[in-house]
Amino acid sequence: MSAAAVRDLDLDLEAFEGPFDLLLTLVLREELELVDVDVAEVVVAFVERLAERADPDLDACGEFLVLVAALLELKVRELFPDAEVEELDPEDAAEELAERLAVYRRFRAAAAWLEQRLADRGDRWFRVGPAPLAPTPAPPRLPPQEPARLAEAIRRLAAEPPAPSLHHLGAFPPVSRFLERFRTLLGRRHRFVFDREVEGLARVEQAVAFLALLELRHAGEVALSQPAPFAPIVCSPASA
Amino acid sequence: MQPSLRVIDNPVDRLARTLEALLVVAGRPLPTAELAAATDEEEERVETALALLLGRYREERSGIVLEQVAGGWAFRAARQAATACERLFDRPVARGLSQAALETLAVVAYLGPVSRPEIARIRGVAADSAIAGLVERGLVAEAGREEAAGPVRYRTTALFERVFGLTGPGDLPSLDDLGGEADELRARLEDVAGRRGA
Amino acid sequence: MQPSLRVIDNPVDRLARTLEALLVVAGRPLPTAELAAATDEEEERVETALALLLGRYREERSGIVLEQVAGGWAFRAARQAATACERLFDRPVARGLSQAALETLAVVAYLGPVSRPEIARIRGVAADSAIAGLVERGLVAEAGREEAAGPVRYRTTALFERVFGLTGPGDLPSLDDLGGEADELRARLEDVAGRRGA
Repeated sequence: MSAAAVRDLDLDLEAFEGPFDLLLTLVLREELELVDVDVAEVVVAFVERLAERADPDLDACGEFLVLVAALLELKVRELFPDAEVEELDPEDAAEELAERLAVYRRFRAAAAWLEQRLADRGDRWFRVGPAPLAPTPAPPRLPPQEPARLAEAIRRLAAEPPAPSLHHLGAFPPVSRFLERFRTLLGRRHRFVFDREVEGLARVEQAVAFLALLELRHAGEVALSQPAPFAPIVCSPASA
Repeated sequence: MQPSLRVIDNPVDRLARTLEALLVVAGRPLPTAELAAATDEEEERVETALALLLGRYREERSGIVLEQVAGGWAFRAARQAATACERLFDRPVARGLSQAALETLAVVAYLGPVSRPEIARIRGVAADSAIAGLVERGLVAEAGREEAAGPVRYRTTALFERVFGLTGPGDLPSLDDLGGEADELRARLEDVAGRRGA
Repeated sequence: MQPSLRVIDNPVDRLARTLEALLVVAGRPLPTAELAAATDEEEERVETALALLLGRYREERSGIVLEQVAGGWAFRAARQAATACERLFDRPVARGLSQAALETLAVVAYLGPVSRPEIARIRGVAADSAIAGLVERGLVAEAGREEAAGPVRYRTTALFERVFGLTGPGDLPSLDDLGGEADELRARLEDVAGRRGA
């Protein structure tokens, strides 16, 4: 199951029958009362699908977690409209969900446009590549080059990658990115503080980073310690 | 395939013959400026000659059709010959583009130059194999790195424009016109959030 | 480029139009038998239509010339357009090296002999087209395989040394700050590439 397939996850609930994607759309359009939707059933459907696979797709899991978390947040807001919940701004949660869907939908529509365009032009054939009796072009001649450019190119390849970009707030980062990063940190520093590593990241990114951390813990690659609830999480190699 | 009364040899006609010669051997659409440089003529005169050729090489009238595509001029087969072309040729560039490939292509076409991680973030799936396939087909190409140490970025190619029959990048429909329901959806949502937040 | 009296649409003329369409799309000369198969016609009728086309697409009369060569039928440019063709194809493409080419070349120069998968790992991008371009330019050549079943490896050439003004393989600018030994450099590049993400 890929992350895109998460949206196509088939649901058979009491209040709704169809793909997950449609469920989200109907909820956001207020054509379906979230109060009537059993979110646990959605989770069960996903876990069942996941169980069919030998190796779970982390990106799909992450995608699902983010969407379901947003759904739950909306549902809580609906059930307890007057409750004060710190940090959780319903506007943000809903906006985040809608933004992600909206952007993806646009590009899916663009893909459909391209596909149609291709079909419309199916009866127009043209040559790709040189004509059979075309003159053979002279091999490209290269003027003298500076050797220093070669060293520059290697330095560019050896340069430390930039910190993860922050300008895609609300977009979904692949879990693998954090897996790689944490593994490298463990290899180099032996110990790091999770909270410090995700400081300044968007909430979605922090959630995905945490998922990556849990996965490393599950795989026995990291030992976690937290002196007190809500205190910073200290990560160190499991063997150390 | 036209019979003719006699061979006309005025200068524009002569230029038109040179242009058709260039177009029949070229491996890609040729911009007017390039045609002018190769023939050592003013662009304006090249355009006059091209207009002449457009009248001659058009559907119904000729098996060879002149079209303006991908920022230049190129010959293609008349639609009448599509069935024969299908029997004889293969279409390795556009055949069997998967949904994943089309979505990735759309992201690169609209946002390019764009890197693999950026594409993955929009589609919610790793874009590696889709990108590799598109590069192999020649629809997408590398466009350098944004920052020294950043990931390689990608852009669509002239072949992409040719295959999809676009005269240039501006030929794509505006992204705002696509997936219109999303806006409606968001407005609705903001409305809801506003009421709840109040 | 011929003016014409009217559009004629008898069957042979229609066949001739389909043939010219096939010939303008083909990337190789097409034998009569293949043209007949593609158009679903008798070879004899195809030959009649080709004779018609030979009259139309000939020197003096047209910029596009139909020619029968060893492998079959193909269009070429008229002699009248020889100078323009030369300008179009031989215009000195003082194209420099793209970033992709330069990076690939640098990896081969410093770490070579090195295989395609290794280059791809270090650059974080498939190296096929970059390698092919460098081989075509003669800057890089195959250097055998490390193991019998292993991938082909590449090294830089004498032309590479000439173009970059190097006296020999040891003459490359020093990269001591990145770890002098090739193995150390390789490990460092692979580590960074892993973190840069795909």
